[in-house]
Amino acid sequence: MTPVATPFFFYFLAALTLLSAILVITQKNAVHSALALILGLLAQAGLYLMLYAPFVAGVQIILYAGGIMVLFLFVIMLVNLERSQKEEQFNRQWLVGSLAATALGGLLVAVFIKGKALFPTSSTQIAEASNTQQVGELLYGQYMFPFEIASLLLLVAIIGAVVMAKKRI
Amino acid sequence: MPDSTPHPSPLELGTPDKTFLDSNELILNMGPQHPATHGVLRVILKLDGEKVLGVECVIGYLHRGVEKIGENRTYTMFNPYVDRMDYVAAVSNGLGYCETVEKLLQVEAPRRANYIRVILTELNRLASHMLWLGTHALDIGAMTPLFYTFRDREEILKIFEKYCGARLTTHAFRIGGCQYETYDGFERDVKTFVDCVPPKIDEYEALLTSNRIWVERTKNVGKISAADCKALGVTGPVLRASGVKWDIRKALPYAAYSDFDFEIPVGANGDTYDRYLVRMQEMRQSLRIIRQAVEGLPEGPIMAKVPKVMKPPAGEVYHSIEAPKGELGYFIVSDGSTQPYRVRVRPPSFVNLQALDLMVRGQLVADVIAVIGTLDIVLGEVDR
Amino acid sequence: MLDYVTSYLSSNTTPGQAGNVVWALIYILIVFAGVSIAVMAMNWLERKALAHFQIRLGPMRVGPHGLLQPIADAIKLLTKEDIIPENADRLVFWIAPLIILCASFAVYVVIPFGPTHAITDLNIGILFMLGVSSLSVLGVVMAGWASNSHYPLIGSLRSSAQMISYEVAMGMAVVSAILMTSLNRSGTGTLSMIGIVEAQQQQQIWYLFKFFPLGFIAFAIFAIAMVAETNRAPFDLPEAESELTAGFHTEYSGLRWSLFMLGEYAAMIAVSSIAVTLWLGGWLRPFPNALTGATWDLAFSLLPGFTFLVLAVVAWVGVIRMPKHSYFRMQTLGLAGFAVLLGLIGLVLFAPPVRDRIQDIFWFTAKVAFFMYMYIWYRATFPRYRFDQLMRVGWKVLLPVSLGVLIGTAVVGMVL
Amino acid sequence: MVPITTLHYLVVAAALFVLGVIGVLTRRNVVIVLMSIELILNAVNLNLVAFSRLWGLHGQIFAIFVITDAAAEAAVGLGILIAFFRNKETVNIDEVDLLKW
Repeated sequence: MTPVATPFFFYFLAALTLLSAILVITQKNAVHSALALILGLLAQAGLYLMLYAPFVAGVQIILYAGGIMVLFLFVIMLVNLERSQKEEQFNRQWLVGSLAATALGGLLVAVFIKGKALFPTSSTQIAEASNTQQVGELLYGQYMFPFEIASLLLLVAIIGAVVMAKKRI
Repeated sequence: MPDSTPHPSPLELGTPDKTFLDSNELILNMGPQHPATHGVLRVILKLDGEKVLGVECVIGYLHRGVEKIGENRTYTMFNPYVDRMDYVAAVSNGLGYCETVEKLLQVEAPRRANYIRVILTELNRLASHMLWLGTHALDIGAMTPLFYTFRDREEILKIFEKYCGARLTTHAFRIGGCQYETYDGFERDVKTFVDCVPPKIDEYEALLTSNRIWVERTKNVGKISAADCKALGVTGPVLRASGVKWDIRKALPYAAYSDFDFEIPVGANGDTYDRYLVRMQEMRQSLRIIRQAVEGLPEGPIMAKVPKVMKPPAGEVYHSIEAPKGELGYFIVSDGSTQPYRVRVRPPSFVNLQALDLMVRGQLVADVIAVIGTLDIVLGEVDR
Repeated sequence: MLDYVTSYLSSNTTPGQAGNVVWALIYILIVFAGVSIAVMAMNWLERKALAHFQIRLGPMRVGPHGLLQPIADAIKLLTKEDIIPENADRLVFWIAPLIILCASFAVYVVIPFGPTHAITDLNIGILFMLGVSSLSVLGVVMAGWASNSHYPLIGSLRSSAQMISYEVAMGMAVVSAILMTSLNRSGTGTLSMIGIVEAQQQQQIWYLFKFFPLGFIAFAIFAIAMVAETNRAPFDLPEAESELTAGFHTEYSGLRWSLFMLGEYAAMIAVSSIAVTLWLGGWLRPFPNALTGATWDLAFSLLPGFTFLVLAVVAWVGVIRMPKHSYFRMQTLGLAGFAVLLGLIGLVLFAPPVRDRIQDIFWFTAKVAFFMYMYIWYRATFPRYRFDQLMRVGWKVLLPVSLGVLIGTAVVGMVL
Repeated sequence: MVPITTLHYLVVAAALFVLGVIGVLTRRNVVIVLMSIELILNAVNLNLVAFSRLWGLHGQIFAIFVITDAAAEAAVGLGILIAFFRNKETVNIDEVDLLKW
């Protein structure tokens, strides 16, 4: 299956991602931020699909958009204070912060442009049809140990979250 | 028998001063316009999350001053008013009132009248229980029983309509007997009805009794002990489900109940499921009574001799009957004039409703709805 | 043009696989229109069947036997005033029903109505489906929050908690079915919806019966979880009208409310399609092993047309039983027209080229219709669970059992 | 039209990263700061997946690990946020200046 109109979709999705990212950090209302983030995550899933990574795209949708963001929305609803929308949204060092971050971005782009020659010209052909199988084999073969560590991490996170959030245990 | 358990303190109501997330306690107002409070009952719930810390019932939205009206009408004129209290079981209300005034006048209704009274009252008990079952099941989420019970209740109402012209507020009895002789085919109608209802009751039970979800929703929900029932004056199926074998039809027989052979179903746990079972059994027992009554319906007059203008001797009398919802009592004080000096009604719904707080403490919000359903209250009777 | 059509008719891939944009668009239109019609039909059928369960007649006035009731409802809802509460968050209030609708409709992209009758065949098909359908939680949460009212908020919190909880058990059940697809010579399974059905065809068994009772238990778990996932009775506590009035869409009215309903019914059909694809052999006809041979093939291929003829006869009986009164003339004519239409469709379905092409769609639809009927049946029969009981069922019963089934399937698959 | 190469994706990822950093550095609402962290993680993911196109699937595996990590981070972070909110009734990150209360 060859993707159709690759440049169009790339620019479209990239623009969507960046636009929603800008909305995330500028919205006053946290729920609107979260919605923008969801849109961005979905657009990013589209980018993953264009990069022949359907499994990651699926995981992105299920875990990020369907799981983590619901958690975010829950918490926003619990802690949504009218007050927090009225007060100052950006802290005092916002200008310095943005400048520093932009500088970092400039640095990154400079590195990319400088090191463009180092990039391999030909991309390895990844068989899309067997992507899931290959990911699975790697995950349960070579990366078995990290995988288990990740599950342990999740367990710790569950316990941690419960301990933190519960009123009385 | 004094109650040994400490009684719950009244609710201290007030808005929590902390915000939503932090508040341990949340005050939620349910009703008076709520689909599950069976009328205009307002329940103020004090919640910890979904757990009920206590409830307070606000009643009186349907108050019409029935008792006060009674003091300003003659004995006969007040008779139709009592039908408007428990409008689901109007016949029982009328029976209680008529018997009380008869007791005051010291007349006895003729045997045939008593039999007709028993038949109609028991039919009314069936109708009331059917309505209870339908709405209770609907509250818990089962839609279908409502339609089945209304289908069968319709047959009872048809008999009422043929007998006295009214379906709901029947005004079926008069002081001293019945005004109407049974219509042609009354016995046949009642017999047919009695024959065809048991399979219908089986049908309801097939839908609910062993339904896992129904059992889970009702078992151990709204438990109340026999001692608490007695302390709060709870009567009727609620009391019997707690294991107390108290039924005025047996204990202090009135009308013609001493002639009939029937049993008093009792429960053991006093939870919502037991109350359900007790009421289902009661429906079957009612059918038994009706069958006996209609088969042994004696000939004779239907009206005792009562004066046209009733002037009962001065004095007071209390008489109670077993209404579908519990003990329905009338306390009438006569000063020898044509109007009662004081009428006081002891409505079973009102008294049973007082147990709500005790029954739902520590349960969940959804259980409050189940318990209100199982108490089988009629707001017309609670507020009078 | 004609060549184009015929070339499509003889193709053996889905439009998405073939990369044919035009056909894909046509397919998308057909599927979405079909789903919308199916939702309307389902609406009518539910009211009608529920009514007959409850000894009522249901809609009878609009059209013969209320056949036009869904259209009347749609017009009513479209022309109703669209009320947005004063303090609602307008943007989120607007978007929420759209999210639910999009989430439930996007699932249809990968549903295989037949080996070639799918918009496309993603190789992460089932993952995509689970992911996209899980997005509707967002819509529910947003709708409840944006209404700025207590009952919708509590309803939406309940609803989302319920959907997330049951998604876990559902996912586990799905994984055990996917494990079964890998039990072939090459040992590679598939996540593609078409691939799953083809695996069942190769293994010559529906996964419902595979490793009995393992497949059956997984199916049962899925069948329970999907009812909870779509917030239908007996798990309809988000909409428990005796407790919460109408749940997360209490404040919605008119068009937006109808979008919620459309989304809900579309989601019901979608999850039923997943169940059919994973366990009931998708588009495969029943008894492919026992009743083989040309005769049986012919008999089964005649069934779709035959079904429509039976429906036509039923409708015609309705025509005959209509009261013979001038007042009912229009109704009678309408019903007669409907019967004739059904009969004509039935006759068209007998034509050999159509017959071969339509068969898989028919079997798929019939299986999904079975689930739809079950939804109605549940609704008529069961009381509603309490919230803590619902959570208990989800986490303490379904999840452990589904894990057990998953392990069991893996072990049995390894041994065999 | 220029064909889309890995570099394009990298630039997008870099921009996303920068936006995330700006969000973390400038916003006062803890929830939005946490969401900005998600943006940063996503930028990393995009980078990993883009590189996996050049050097095989390992990048995708790491992207999955990053997503797992993001889930854990979100859960614990929001748990802390709730505990914090319960005590101070604010979601302002500037006021998170006590180690213990």
